[in-house]
This record gives sequence, structure tokens and C-alpha cells, in this order.
Amino acid sequence: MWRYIAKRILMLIPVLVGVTFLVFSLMYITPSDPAQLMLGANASPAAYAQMRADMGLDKPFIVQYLRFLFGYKHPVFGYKGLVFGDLGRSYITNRYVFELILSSFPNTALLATGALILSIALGVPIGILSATRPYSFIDMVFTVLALLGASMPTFWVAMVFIFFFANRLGWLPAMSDPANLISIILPMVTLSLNSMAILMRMTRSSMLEVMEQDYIRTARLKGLDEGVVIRKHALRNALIPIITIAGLQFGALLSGAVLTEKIFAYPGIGTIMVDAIYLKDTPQILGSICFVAIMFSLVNLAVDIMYGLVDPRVKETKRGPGRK
Amino acid sequence: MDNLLEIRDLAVHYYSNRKVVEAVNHLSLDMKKGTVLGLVGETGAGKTTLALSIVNMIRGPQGKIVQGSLRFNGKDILAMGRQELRGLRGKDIAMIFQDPMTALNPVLPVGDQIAETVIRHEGLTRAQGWKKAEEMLETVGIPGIRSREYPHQFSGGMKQRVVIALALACNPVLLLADEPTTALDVTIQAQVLDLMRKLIRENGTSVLFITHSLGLVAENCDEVATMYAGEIVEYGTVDQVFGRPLHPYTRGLFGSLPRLRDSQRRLTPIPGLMPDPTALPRGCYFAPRCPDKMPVCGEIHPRDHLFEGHRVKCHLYGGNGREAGNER
Amino acid sequence: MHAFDTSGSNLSRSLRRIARNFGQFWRRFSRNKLATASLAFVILVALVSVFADLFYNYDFVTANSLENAFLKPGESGVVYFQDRDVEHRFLLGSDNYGRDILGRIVHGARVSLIIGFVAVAFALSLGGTLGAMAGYKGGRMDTLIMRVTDILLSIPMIMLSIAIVAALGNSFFNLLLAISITLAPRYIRIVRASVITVKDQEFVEAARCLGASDLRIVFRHILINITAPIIVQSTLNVGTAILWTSFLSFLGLGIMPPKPEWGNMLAEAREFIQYAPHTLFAPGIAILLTVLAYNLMGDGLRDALDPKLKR
Amino acid sequence: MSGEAAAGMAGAEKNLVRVAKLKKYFSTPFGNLHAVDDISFDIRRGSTLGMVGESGCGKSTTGRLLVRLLEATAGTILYDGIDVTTAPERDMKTLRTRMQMIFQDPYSSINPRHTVASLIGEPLRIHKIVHNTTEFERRVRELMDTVGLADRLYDAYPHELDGGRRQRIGIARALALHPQFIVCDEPVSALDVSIQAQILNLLMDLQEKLGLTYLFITHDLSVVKHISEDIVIMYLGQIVERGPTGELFDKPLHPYSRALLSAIPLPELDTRRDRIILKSEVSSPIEPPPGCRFAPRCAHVRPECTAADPALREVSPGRFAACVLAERFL
Repeated sequence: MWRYIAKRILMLIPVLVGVTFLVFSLMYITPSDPAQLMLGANASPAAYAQMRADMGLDKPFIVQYLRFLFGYKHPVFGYKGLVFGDLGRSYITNRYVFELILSSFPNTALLATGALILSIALGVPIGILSATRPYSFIDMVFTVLALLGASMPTFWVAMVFIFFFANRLGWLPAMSDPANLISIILPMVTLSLNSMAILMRMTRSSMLEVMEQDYIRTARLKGLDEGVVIRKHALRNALIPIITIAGLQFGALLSGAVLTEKIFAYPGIGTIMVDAIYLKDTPQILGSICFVAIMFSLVNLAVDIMYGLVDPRVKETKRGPGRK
Repeated sequence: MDNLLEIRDLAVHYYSNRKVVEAVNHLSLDMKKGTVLGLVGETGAGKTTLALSIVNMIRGPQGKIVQGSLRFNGKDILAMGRQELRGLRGKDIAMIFQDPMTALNPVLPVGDQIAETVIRHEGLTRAQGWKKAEEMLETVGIPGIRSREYPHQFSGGMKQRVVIALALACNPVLLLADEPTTALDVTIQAQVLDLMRKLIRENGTSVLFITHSLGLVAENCDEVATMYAGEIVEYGTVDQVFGRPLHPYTRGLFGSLPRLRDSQRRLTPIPGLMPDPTALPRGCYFAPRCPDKMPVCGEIHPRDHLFEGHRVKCHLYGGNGREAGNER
Repeated sequence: MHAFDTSGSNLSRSLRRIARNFGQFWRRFSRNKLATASLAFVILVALVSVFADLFYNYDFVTANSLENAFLKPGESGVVYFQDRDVEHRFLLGSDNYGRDILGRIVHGARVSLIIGFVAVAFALSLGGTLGAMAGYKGGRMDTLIMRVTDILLSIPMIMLSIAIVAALGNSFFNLLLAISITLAPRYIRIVRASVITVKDQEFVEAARCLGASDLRIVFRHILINITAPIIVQSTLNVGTAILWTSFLSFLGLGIMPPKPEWGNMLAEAREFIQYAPHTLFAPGIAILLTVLAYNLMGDGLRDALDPKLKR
Repeated sequence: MSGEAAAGMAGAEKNLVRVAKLKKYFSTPFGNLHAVDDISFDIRRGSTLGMVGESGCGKSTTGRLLVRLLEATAGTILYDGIDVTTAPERDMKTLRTRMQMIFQDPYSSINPRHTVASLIGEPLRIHKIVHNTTEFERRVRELMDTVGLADRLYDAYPHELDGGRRQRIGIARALALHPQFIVCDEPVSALDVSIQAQILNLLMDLQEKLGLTYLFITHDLSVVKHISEDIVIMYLGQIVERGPTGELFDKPLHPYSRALLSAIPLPELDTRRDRIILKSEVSSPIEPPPGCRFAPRCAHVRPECTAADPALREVSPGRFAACVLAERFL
């Protein structure tokens, strides 16, 4: 098992290099000019050239990328580089990007994790319920609800919720703040709807597929109670694909958080990113996307490892074929 | 009442796309205690459906037992409540499937899968259940310590041994063996059958041995029933049926088989195909393929005719045999 | 080869065969009432967007008439348009610039559908080709393509779109590109997986044994067998693309006002939630219904095209 | 017996296929899998060679190597004097018209999206054998008639057909190019006995009529006895025994052959025989240790059995076995 985990972590490295490379290249081709941004429109050509040289913008692309990864020394702009936990400073606020991310990411993590727990807690049991009564009235109702949930634009739902629950009914605040847990209810519910719908559908189809398997017939033929057949025999097998989907949903939740946070004025990484995009603050965009991608990859790694714990076949196939 | 199992006039239908698949039709069959009854037939004859009906495991909404009665030890299985049925399944009647690869739950250790059965039926504790599971594995020639391992760690032959251990764990009265060795290689098949024969003899278990192989029937069974299009067309002791097959279909099966002993080059296959189970022909179901077809065969469904316990459903024997009670 | 396709009897036979296949498919599909209704809705939206100019003049829905701002649904107002005053009834009310909301939704449908279809087509051709190559050739090609896919997939999808538009700048084409690139990995995965499944079937070996070339095997034997999952995925993806378009436009990274687009309509409505909620509901419901219709239709197609899942 | 000797003399003319020292290794993360490990055999023109063995013995791999669906690791396959393993692409296309294959599973070996006509006609199109639609249709209908497919099925799809008819499509496809040699890879094992008999009869009729040569791969010993003149028995990638069918079945020389033959269930009453029940199961084909592959399960195993691979040697005229004890069973 440990060897398996180590192997998975090693496999993560090229992916992360690729991600940073991709995002860095995207930012590199951005039409906005950081030197111009720093100096304002009226700078002299000489000052402008000096600024570009100071920021390393005159260096070849690959040098700039390596500097982004491993840092470089400069009295004003120098930083330690991504691998040492330094993402440089914002062009606009001159604050350390990494610091800003570190202060906001926990808020996003709180929101996304809460939403994930909520969608699993509701989506999986409802999916199981639907699967045990396929094509019944209740199954139809949940199927339609799930499709509705998967089709709703999150940012619109957020506004509709604000309109009803904050403006009209006044039950919950329209603005959220991580310090006030009541105020996160609305964004958390908004964020969870999509994932909940997807988990519900996946659980249902996965359960239905498992219930058709021969070993379920074997379990019934043993005279086991239907409850035991479902809980012990069907659910564990059905959960295997659901774990993967739940892991992928975490990425979707991070995405969804971008706009949900903005609409609820919640100080998370999404808000930082959107603000940075409006201000064309390259280091901050770069930093936040890379950070989110790394977090997402780590979550996927955790999912893979969990997979190995639930499914006895995974680690075995990595080690060798069964004893004969 | 020396009949362990009495099936009377059983009919099972499946419903799909507004069509009715008549899988089992007016089937009557008795099984005596302590016998091994071979049920032979080709794909789609309804063998597995029959086996599942015996434990009332035809599941709606697609499948339904539409008619007939099933008595096991004198008790009507179809009238049993859920709880009573669960007490029966796995304890008094156990089943072995064709494919050992899919019959075991991949995420549970094999020991657990055996233990849960004995815990359920014999009221043992967890520890006792696991101990029993290890004993059962030893009985089928697998070291007890391997009870903690998962199905994928066993080869096909080993898995089928585990399935056998599982089926025999509660010492069932009746074992439904649905093509238990078809998925295995010949030499492994010989091993597994050897083991099954030994265990069955030791425990006095009655077996319904479902197979498409006449060879396996000859070597393992006391009695044999031939199934075609959902009904039993011939029934008798192995000596009777193999000595003098009466039904043209049974004879066709023998003719289709390449023999090791004979050196004849051409086989005499049965022409044509199985009838479509959603549109069975009027009269005898076998008539369209039958070499001995008479005008009456296309019109009237034949009755059972009985010759000293050797039963055949065919018009050829209408004149001189004593008719059995089954009306159709 | 073409000699086979020109003969009249062969052609009519092929037509009859196609008709028979379609009939079978339609019988299965139409059994699903929701999917059939969705298909009707999708066709309706498509017609509306094609003939949008017949219902509402484009200049009319983009021109400000501030005196008519925030009219409630059904209210009428006088609009100065094309050098004269016109009495106009605002069926779904008007927005903060006094523009007709229904008219903007109708024209917005055009933008959404174009982006939906073109982005999916682009993603399909890019992702499908790469996926088929990875699946069929295997080896180093497969490893390379799948590594790149892994990288694309480890950035949460919307963020990738945002990054691409943010980098390339704000334009219709860049929006299309961003959505296509983000959708492409889905196709790479699904096509690769399907190709690998089909490739291992004996009939591909049988064709090779008959002397069939790689190209013939890919087109006549593999692609024909994976159209069903691709059609289903594409239907679902049109919905996703429409959703993302509105998302990016809402962020100000897609279609910018005054051009009508459902997402930017919502962005403008955001400021006035309390004051004029009707500006919020109409575009949102338009997105919801359209995406829902594509999802329901995708489900229906899956059931009708994949007999394995059919019960 | 003199005929056999003559066959050995006449050599190249008499034998359509000559396989020598053929090897196929698959590399796996755990080492090389020896699927086919140094086998040699010949197939006489117009005869059927039966190849028997249990799953994983390499019989199907051998079949695929012969028609070059797989590339051999080492060894030669001479077809009418041409080496199939090294033939360039261009020659291969011609060779494919002369050697064909019938596959095991009539469900997966036929593309479900094509009609019967386009399936059977596919080889005609690939090799541009017919030049217009009328000719195409005539040829396809002819082939359908040859294999006993009703004319009305011309436009049918495979899912409308049962296994037996699908297998007939497979046979028709194989015959379309007028091959001389057909590899039959378990062509009847997925079929019910009554249908199996129909297909076996068809294959034998076709052989007689068209003078075909078959390599008939199967695990079913009664089928192979019925259809083939000569037999090779494989175990874990190697040939353990080779000989004329009748003699081999009367007096198997290799302990594995003996166990295999004794394990066949016979549908006869008077034949309840003593079985040789083998212990344990087939060992791993990955990097097998030297020595007889069957040694771990053999009741007669001796120290010399595990020292080196026993050679396949002529124990008596025409009878080959790879066992040091073969004479004992003569």
C-alpha cells in the first residue's frame, strides 16, 4: 500500500509541472503589460525598458518560467519561487500572493467541504432509495429533481436565493462571512445543489448496475435479509465509482465557488481570482489558479488512495497477480 | 411422501417490450430424496429459470410465476412468506452457479461470505461463523488461512470450490447446481466434480444437476430429465434414457454429439432452431424440427406417456403407453 | 469502390434500411415522454433563434430607451425607434436600459446555441481525433495524449476557461476556443475508452485478418460502434457549453453588453435584484430550461441508443 | 504407416504449413509471459490438424500467429514455402486471400452494425475482387448458399440471428477469398450441441468440396477426435504430444494427455472409468522455471523432469511425446 501511495505521489509531479507550465504560458501570452501596469501610462521609454528588465520580462519565456518555479534574486522583485512557497507579489497591492491565498483558501475550503458533505449526505442516500425502487413514482420525482439540479446555473440560483431568503424573507444574510457560520448556509446550499444532483444520479445508476450482478443473487440465495444484501453486498461495490465522482465534484465545487463567493461577497480564493482578472493582476491570477489546481490534484490523490482502501482489487493488481 | 420436491404445472413468464417470453410451460417434475437428477437442455430451454423458481427467486416486474405449485418436503414454496423463504434459501436449498468469476462479491473476503451464511442460519457468533468458514474451505481443499483473502486472489477452479463450500456450509437438503463446471477446464472440472460427488455422498444431499452435457449426466446422475422450450419432454432413470431415448429431441441430442468411441464422420444434427419463446408453435413445440413429425403434432400439444417410470411427451407413444395424469 | 453506391437498387435498399433503423430508434426514444418533450423544446428554441430577427429587430433589443426602464411584464411603453415613436408591449418587462427582455432572450438564444453547437463540434473534432489516436495506436502516443489530458483535467474546468479567456482577451472567438478546449478532454477520455473497448473485440481482429487497412478498421468498424456514446455526450455537452457561456459572460469574460446574452443579462440584473426581480428570473429560467432540455434529451438518447441499458 | 513415412519424404509438397521453433512472449510487468514456447509442427495439405489444450495453453495464440494477427517473437511459419512471420505488408495482403480464420465467439467476432451482406462482402471489397454491384450481390448470395444461410437474410442485422447463423457468416467471410487454409479457433465451443453438429458437418463438407486445410483449435476432445486426422496437445505453451488421432486417443503417451483424455465425460452408460484426477492447477506461464511444465502436477515426476525441458521426441513411428517416461505407456 505504501509503495502504491509513493508511486501515485511521484506520478503527481509531472502533472503539476504541466499544470504550472500551462497556466504560466497562458499568462505569458496575456495582452496586458505588467511593466506598463506598474508604471502607469506616462512612463518614459527608458524607465519602461528598465522596468521590463527589472521584472525579467525581457528574458526568454523558458527562463521566466523557471524563475516562476524556482525564484530569482532582485532587490525589489526578487522572490523564492513556487516550489519554495513563494508566488511573488501582486502588481496592484504589492502584497505577497501566497500570503493572500493562504488567508483566503481556508474560507473556500470551508465552503467547498461543507457543500461536498452536504451533497454526499443527501445525494447518496436518495440515490440508493431511487435505485431500490427503480421507475417508481418517487424515483421519477428524484430523477427530475436531479436533472433540474444539474441544469441550474449556480450563479443564478445564488441570486434567486438572495432574493427570496435575504431580501424577501429576511431569514439569512445576503453577505457571507466565514466568521458567521449562519451566513455561510446560503452559499453552501447553492454550491451543493449541482454536486448533489450528480451524486444522486451516479449513486442510482451505480447501485442499479451492482444490483444486477450475480453476487447479489448469490447473497439473496443465502437467505440474507434484503437490508443486509443492500448494505453489505451492494453498497460497498456501488461506492467504488461514487468515491471517484465525489472527488471530481470537489473540483467542480472549487470552480463553482468562484462565482458563488463573488455573489455572496465571501472572502475566498474565488473572489481573489475574479478581482485579479478584472485588474489584470497576473501574479495573482497565476498564483490562485496554480494553487487551486494543486489542491485539486491532492484531493484526487486522496481519492485514489481511498479507492485502494475500499476496493481490494486495486492494490493487488499493482503488486502482482493472485497466488495460484 | 418420499418426494423431496414436487413441481406441478409450473409456468414462468418474462415480460419485455410488450412481449411475453414463455420461459417455463406447464412443467411437472418430482425429485426423490437422495437422488441426483440431471436436467439437460440447450441454451434458452428454461433450465436456470426453473432452478430460480424452486427458491421463488423469479423477480418482478419482468419475471413472474404465473401458474402451478412447488412443494418442498410437502410445504408449498409459493405460499411461503418472505421470512420463511429466507430461512429456506441457503439453509435447506442451496444453489451453485455456472460462473464462479461473478458469483462471489469482489469486495468481501471469501471467509466472510461463507461465515455470514452460517451465522444467518445456524445462529452462530461471528467467531464461530469464521471458524466454520475455515473448516468448510479445508473441506474443499483450500487452506483455512486463505479465508481472509478476496475472490480475485483465487483461480477459477478455486473460486468454484469456494462457491461449493458456501453452498454446502449449512448442509442443505437440496442443492441446485446450475452448470457448476461449464466455465472450467476439463482437468479442473474433473477435480471439482470429484469433490462434489464426495461431499454429496457424505451428506446425502439431493442434487438437481443442470447441464447441457449428456456426458456429465451419464457420469454423475441417477435420473435425467430433458428440457425443451420450457417443458420436460422426457424423464427417466439414466439407464432408461441413455439405454433407450424415447423423445425425438433426446435422440437428436445424442445424434448431434461427436463420440469418442465411434468413428462415424457425419453427425446427425437436429435441423432448425429452438422456437421463439415469445411465439411458441401450436401443438408440439418440437414438431417443426422433428424427423418423426405426424400431422397431429402440428395441431395438438402432446401429453405425457409413461412406461415403467420413463415419461415422454410425444404423440409417437400415444397408442401404446399408459397416459400420465398431466393434462394439457 | 464507388460502383457500390451508385446502383439504384442498392440505394433504395440502403434507404429502406436506414428508415428501418430510424424507426426502431424512434420507437424506443419516443417511449420516454420527457425526452420527447425536450426534443420538441430544443427544436422550438432552435427555430426561435434562427428566426430571431422575424420576432425582434436586433437594433431594437440593443438600443437604450431609458424612459422605459424596469417596466413590469406585460406593460407597454412608447419607444423611439428608427426615427419614430412606436407603442410597444414588453411581454416580459424591460431591463435597466429599458430594453425588451423577451427580445433579448430570443436573440440571446442565438448566441447560446451557436456557441453551444460550434464549441461542441470543435471539442469533438479535436478531442475525438486525439482520443481515437490514443486509443487505437496506444504506446507512447497514448501516454503523451493522456498526460496532457490529465494536466487539463487537474485544473477545475471553469477555471481553465477563465484562464484561457483572461489570457487571450475577451472575444466571441476566444470564448468559443476556451469552452472547446475545456470540453475536449471529456471527448479524449470517452473516445479513447470506447475505442479501446471496441478495439479488443474479435470483430476488429476478424477484419484485420481479412486484410482490412487501419483506416478501414477505424472508420468501418470502430467509429461506427462508438457513435452512440458520442452522440449522448455531445447532447449533454451542448447544455454544458450553454451553461458555461452564460457563466463566463456573467463574469464579464464572454459576450459583453449591449449584445444580448443570457449570462450578461443576469450580470446586469444582479444590481437590481431587489428593485426589479423580473429582470433576474426570465434569463435564468431560459438557461435552466434549455440546459434541462438538453440533459433530458441526452438521457433519452442514451436509453434509446444503448440497448444494453434498456430494461 | 507407410503413408506417414512418405509424407515425411515428400516434405514441402505434402505439407502446406510448416511451423518451426515458434515462440511468442508477451511482456508483462512481472516478466515475460511464455504464451507459445518453441513449438514445431506441420499441417498436411487437405488435412485437419487438431490442436487441443486447456485455457492459457497457447493454442489460440498459435492460431493468431499463423495468420499473423500477432507478430512472432522467434521461429518460422512457412506457408507454401513463404515465411509468414517476415513477409512484407504487400505479400501479406496476398497471403490473406489464401489463409483465413474462423473465430470463437460468433457474437463478438461480427460487427453488430453491418448487415449480413456487407459482412460477407467485406473481403470482396477489401481485395477489390468484384467490380460492380450485381457481381457483388451474386457472389454474396452464392456464399450464403454455400454456408446454408437463407437468402432472405441478405439485409438482416446480426442481432436478429442466433449463434449458429452468425457462425455461418464467419465461415462465409472466410471462404469469400477462396483460401486453401483456415485456422478454426474454437468455432463451435460457444454453440449448443445441436447447432454445433450442424456447423461441424458444414466444415467437413466444405473441406471435402473445396479441398481445404484446417488447423482446428479446441478444448473439446470429442470434437477434435471427430474432425481431425492428426492432433497436437499443448500444455503451457509447449507441445506435449503429437500424433495421428486414432492412435493418440487409443494410447496417449504423455501423462498430461492421459489425464486429459480420462477427464472427458462420456455420454455412455458402460464407460464409468477410472479417472486420473490431477493435483493442483496450471502453474504460471510467466518466466516458467526450466524443466517439464507439467512436472508440478505429474504423478510420475522424477528428478530429471525438472532439470531441463524434455524434448518432443519420436517415441514410436509417427508418435511424438515430450516425456522421459513416454515408452512406459506405449
